[in-house]
Amino acid sequence: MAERWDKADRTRLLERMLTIRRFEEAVDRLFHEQAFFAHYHLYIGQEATGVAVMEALGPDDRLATHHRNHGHVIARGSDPSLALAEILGRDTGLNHGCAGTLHMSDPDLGFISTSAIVGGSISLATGAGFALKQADGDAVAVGLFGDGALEEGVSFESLNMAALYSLPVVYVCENNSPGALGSAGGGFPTSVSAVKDLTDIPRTFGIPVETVDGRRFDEVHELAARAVDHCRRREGPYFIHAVTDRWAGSQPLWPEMTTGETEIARAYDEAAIEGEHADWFRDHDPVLIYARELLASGDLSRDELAELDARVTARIAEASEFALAGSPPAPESVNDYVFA
Amino acid sequence: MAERWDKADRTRLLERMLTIRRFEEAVDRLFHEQAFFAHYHLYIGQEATGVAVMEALGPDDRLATHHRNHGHVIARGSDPSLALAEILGRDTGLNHGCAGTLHMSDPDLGFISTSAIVGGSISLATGAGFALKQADGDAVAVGLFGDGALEEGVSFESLNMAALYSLPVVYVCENNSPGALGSAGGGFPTSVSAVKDLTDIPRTFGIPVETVDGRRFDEVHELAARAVDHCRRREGPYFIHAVTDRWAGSQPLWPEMTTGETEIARAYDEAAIEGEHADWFRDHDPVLIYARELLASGDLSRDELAELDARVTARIAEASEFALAGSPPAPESVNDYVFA
Amino acid sequence: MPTKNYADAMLDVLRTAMEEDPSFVVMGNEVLGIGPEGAQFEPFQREYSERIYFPPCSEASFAALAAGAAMCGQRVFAHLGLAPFTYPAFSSIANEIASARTSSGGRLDVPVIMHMSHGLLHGGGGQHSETPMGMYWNLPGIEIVMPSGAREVKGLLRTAIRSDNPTLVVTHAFGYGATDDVPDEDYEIPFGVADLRREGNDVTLVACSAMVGVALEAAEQLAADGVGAEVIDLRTLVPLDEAAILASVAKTGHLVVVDEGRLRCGVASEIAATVSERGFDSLRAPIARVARLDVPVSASAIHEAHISPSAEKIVAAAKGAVGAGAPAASGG
Amino acid sequence: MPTKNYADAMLDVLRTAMEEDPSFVVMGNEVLGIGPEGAQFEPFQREYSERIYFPPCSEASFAALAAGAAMCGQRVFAHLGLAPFTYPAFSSIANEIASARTSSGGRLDVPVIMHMSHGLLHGGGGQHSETPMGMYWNLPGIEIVMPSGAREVKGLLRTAIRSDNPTLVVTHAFGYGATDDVPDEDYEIPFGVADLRREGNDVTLVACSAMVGVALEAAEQLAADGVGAEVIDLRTLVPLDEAAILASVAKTGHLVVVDEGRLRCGVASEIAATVSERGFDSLRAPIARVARLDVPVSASAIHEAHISPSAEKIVAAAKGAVGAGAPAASGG
Ligand SMILES: Cc1ncc(C[n+]2csc(CCOP(=O)(O)OP(=O)(O)O)c2C)c(N)n1
Ligand SMILES: Cc1ncc(C[n+]2csc(CCOP(=O)(O)OP(=O)(O)O)c2C)c(N)n1
Ligand SMILES: [Mg+2]
Ligand SMILES: [Mg+2]
Repeated sequence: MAERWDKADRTRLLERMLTIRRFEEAVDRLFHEQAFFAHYHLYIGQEATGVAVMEALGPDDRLATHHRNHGHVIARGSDPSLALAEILGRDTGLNHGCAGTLHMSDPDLGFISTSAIVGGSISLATGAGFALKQADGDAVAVGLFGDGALEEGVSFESLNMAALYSLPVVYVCENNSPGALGSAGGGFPTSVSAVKDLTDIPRTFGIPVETVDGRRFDEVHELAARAVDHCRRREGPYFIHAVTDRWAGSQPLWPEMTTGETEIARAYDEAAIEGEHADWFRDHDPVLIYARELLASGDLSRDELAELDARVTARIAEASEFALAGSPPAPESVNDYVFA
Repeated sequence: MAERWDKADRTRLLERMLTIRRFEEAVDRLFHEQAFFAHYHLYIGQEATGVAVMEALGPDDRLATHHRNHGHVIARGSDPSLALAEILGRDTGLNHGCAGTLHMSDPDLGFISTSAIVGGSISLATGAGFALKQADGDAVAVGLFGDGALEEGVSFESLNMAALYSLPVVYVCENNSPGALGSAGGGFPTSVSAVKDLTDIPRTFGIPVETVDGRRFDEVHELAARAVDHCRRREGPYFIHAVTDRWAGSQPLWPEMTTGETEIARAYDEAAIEGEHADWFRDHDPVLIYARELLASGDLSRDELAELDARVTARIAEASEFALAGSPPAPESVNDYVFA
Repeated sequence: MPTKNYADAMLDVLRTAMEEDPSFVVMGNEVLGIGPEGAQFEPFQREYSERIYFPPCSEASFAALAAGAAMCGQRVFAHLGLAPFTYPAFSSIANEIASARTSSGGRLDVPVIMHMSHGLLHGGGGQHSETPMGMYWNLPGIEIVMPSGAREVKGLLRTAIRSDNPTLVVTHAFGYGATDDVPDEDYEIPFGVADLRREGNDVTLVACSAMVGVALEAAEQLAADGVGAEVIDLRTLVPLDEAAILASVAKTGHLVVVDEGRLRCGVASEIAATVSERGFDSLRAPIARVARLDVPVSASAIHEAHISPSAEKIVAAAKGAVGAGAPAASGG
Repeated sequence: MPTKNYADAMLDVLRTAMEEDPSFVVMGNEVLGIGPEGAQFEPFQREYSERIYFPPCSEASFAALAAGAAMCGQRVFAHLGLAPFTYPAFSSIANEIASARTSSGGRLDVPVIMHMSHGLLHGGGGQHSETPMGMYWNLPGIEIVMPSGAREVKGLLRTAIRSDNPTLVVTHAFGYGATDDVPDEDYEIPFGVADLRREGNDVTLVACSAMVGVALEAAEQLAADGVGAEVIDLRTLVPLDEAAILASVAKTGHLVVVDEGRLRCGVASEIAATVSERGFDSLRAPIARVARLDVPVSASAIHEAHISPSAEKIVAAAKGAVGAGAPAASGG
């Protein structure tokens, strides 16, 4: 599949991943600068999955994401300024400040409601698939969720219904807790399941499923394209199990920049990789992995990479400025959003 | 296993099955005589399963049954007079008339709350198993439910928890809708599941499961005894999938005595079996199947069978009289039952 | 005018929706209840079999499915069953549906139609006899519709299907067979407009759903005793026609609120609280609530009667109110 | 007296229960909230690791599991999480737990302890900021406990654990760190006894949970303006101390009900309705409710403030009430 991408494509894809990374770093920074207050979840470590899935979709496809949504919204192409303004609760944000970090969505790009209730996005995406199947065309629905969602009853019910009605839904389970599987470690960063392999769950309902290394853009994209194609051909749902190590900063309940902000030099300079998280930077950081591929294939020089990073960093700085400059919504405006 | 039972045992077991049958016939009769009003569910056709499961239990075991509970309560040994009085809403009933047909339970015999919410008994039985595991002793919990319960999310969650915590719960799925599996026929008498074989569901969670012919006492008992033993040895949950054809009278939403009241002569007189439901009487009626076995083994003569039937019929007539003679509860008494 | 029962009225509307919207879908088991009216569904089912779904017993996912489809512009009439069967779907309704539009900052509509049956299912006991409108009304973001008869079923359901908001249409479990004069043609009853079903000068009876009939019965008895009762059918709880209630209380000075739901934090509580805030100066006597007693429903018919509102209880409450207050300006 | 926060107070009681009942179990994730107080759980967790369970994200089955265990005599303290996470468990709570004793004809007790956190989770938006007590109070069969401070947390939780009934203990999501003087020794606060937190002659402020503190703050401000406010902490909704409310209103003639929950069919509605029925003759002015506005919670801090009760809003409502009514017999 790799030959499918030319240099421009691959640069664009790396840029997207890096945009997510820099965006999430900005979110964390702004939180610690008290520019907003809320319990938030960062997408760091999962960028390759989000970008690959979005790349496999078309403009008419519909999506439901969950509490870890920032990366999905940016990967789909939303304006980082509007997204950041939303997280900061500004009227200029994607959702006039009503969504914040947990519920951010961009309906113009096909997002339906973003649910921060574990299991919610599976159930809503199933409904989107129902509507799309009923409609003419070949659009598909995508449900994005974590491994924890497979502990909620509604997820089992939804998979059953999708299989029964042969709905065009691509289920994307981003399993960032593989170590916790089967154990009951306590707290959020864990999937507490007696199921030995989470793919047994969709398989029970006869839904085709495949596990993929969530760190690797090409692998995820290849699978996502196949899954989307399966759904476009109206052959029923498909389940993607994308596994990544949990980024250390998301181990605690409130994210911490334990790994520091990403130095792009780690993509080529072994010496820059050191300390407690060296492993992660070397083997698990999907952005660096992809950057290294581009360097290796000659698609990008070190200078070009640095330039790209500078561009993205500037873009996010601009987004921060935009977000901070926005005003909060008018107090009474909340009344306008309840009913159509 | 058959040699385990002597003549007295087997006669007692047949008597129990026949008691359920005559009890259910009385319920139907009393409904049509307008002795009570409620939407009720009969256990006809499943008697062998209920009696076999109860026979495998000890006095300290705990049980949770569901909307199709009459047979379970009688099989466990509750007084048919008190049970019938309950269905008729009398103060003399097992639950002072508060439970009626849907919620009848007999806490003295180990029943916890009877849930008429599909999936409820699975979830409550899981809790009973949790308590019994924590306690000393080797008592087990039993959850009785229909195939439809495996459509509810809470059932998946509960199986997961039972497997995770290795709880001593015997799950008894009485699948009386095998023909409907995988189809979406509409209405209640159906399991609407994409799962090809319902046993795949417990298997997903690593719960041992076996399918058994729910018409055959010996087979169900053998499996139930094994399952109970497994739980007594604290080896985790066990799942029994007992399959019976749906009794024609339970096909419609409101039961109908389509097969007529059971003529015991059908156990030995081929000629007595005729009409639309001849198949069922010949091959599927678990009471007649067991009676035939007793006749064949010489445990019972035809006269003894007739006598047994007369005794049971008289017992149920007495129960009807008792039930009809009871007064309804005092109106205000409902206030006494809310809080301890 | 033709006589139709609730089931006919519902089918009239569902048929129109099927005809005018090729993506309209009906999903649910026992859409017309578990009584004999269920059979009326069959011709409809045959005619539109491709757009009628009998979902698994999976209320949570099925409600969310309808909502997810609605977010993509499709209208699904989702019959969730008896009110207690909506409880497994409570998170889908409360967490996913009610707040979705607000959470999107007004960028996403959720025009889902949810239908359920409420009320005493005789002998149904604690898990089949719910009238949980207090709970649902405590949840902003959903329009709540409680038709009192077949005519209202038709007009209000029509409005619900056309609404761009989530609607919860609640009919009485034992009402499917109740008849009314119902026009054949298509019509809408607007939301938020209460119906003054009977005029009177002495006491206002506010009710919804099946309790409107019971209140009218009570009003007859009261009239025989010289008490003029005004009967208001709320028709929708969200939006609420506060003006109609306040205007009536301003006239009568006495208020009895009748509700089949439970007393505490129920519909009757809300109406009483609203009037005690905004209509206080009109009140000449304590407000009385006639609602289900604050205990779970027992399966016993005797208990059912004891805890439920009735014409007799309404009459007693109304007489108590009128007797307790200052004499009405003009006798009823 | 030692100073303790909610988390300390809860741990005091959980520790006692662990010691005196070898079958007592604690089940839940983030039992002490998602804030820094969560860390206080760790020593407790190490000490009683065999009887502390971190269940899957399966609220429905986990609540039912606790109830099923309770039906067998075991006491499980089940922390269901934030209030919105109890919605997936709503059927277990409403259908299985609330009505079980009634359905058994009084033959089965269900001494389960359910705990959840309510209230505005700043920036949490529509799915993390629920105060659904109106909904739960509409459901008979469950004792509902809403401690207003660490002292109440300790005494009321102790009573809840000893109760033979299902109890729903509701603490504020942002309260775990709030401190109080709390005795080290074991004590119970009885259910159904409201606490008169401040005396006053002009207006009664009824509140529960975190709103008690806000009402006290408002009372201070009112005092500065010469209005004497009486503040009642309900402590439990079920059972409700109606007598305390009525006695206070009999004295002051004016009532403001404060509730963090939503306006419609909420706690404030129920208190207002009860007084409009049973304390009408004491009232000299309209009752005022200061509750969350009837809209879903948005994640915006500005919206949060706009829709939530505050001392300022209470002061305004109290002054409105006192100004509207006849002058108080004795100025505050
Ligand atoms: C119904 C419900 N219960 C509990 C929570 C609290 N919660 C928030 S995130 C989370 C863990 C989710 O894990 P997973 O689905 O694997 O997603 P991840 O955060 O790992 O990406 C939990 C339990 C919730 N949001 N909804
Ligand atoms: C949550 C819920 N949804 C719907 C119902 C209505 N209902 C009553 S019985 C039934 C079918 C149950 O089928 P199954 O579990 O196979 O039991 P069976 O009656 O066949 O023994 C349904 C859907 C219910 N009681 N609870
Ligand atoms: Mg995860
Ligand atoms: Mg069945």
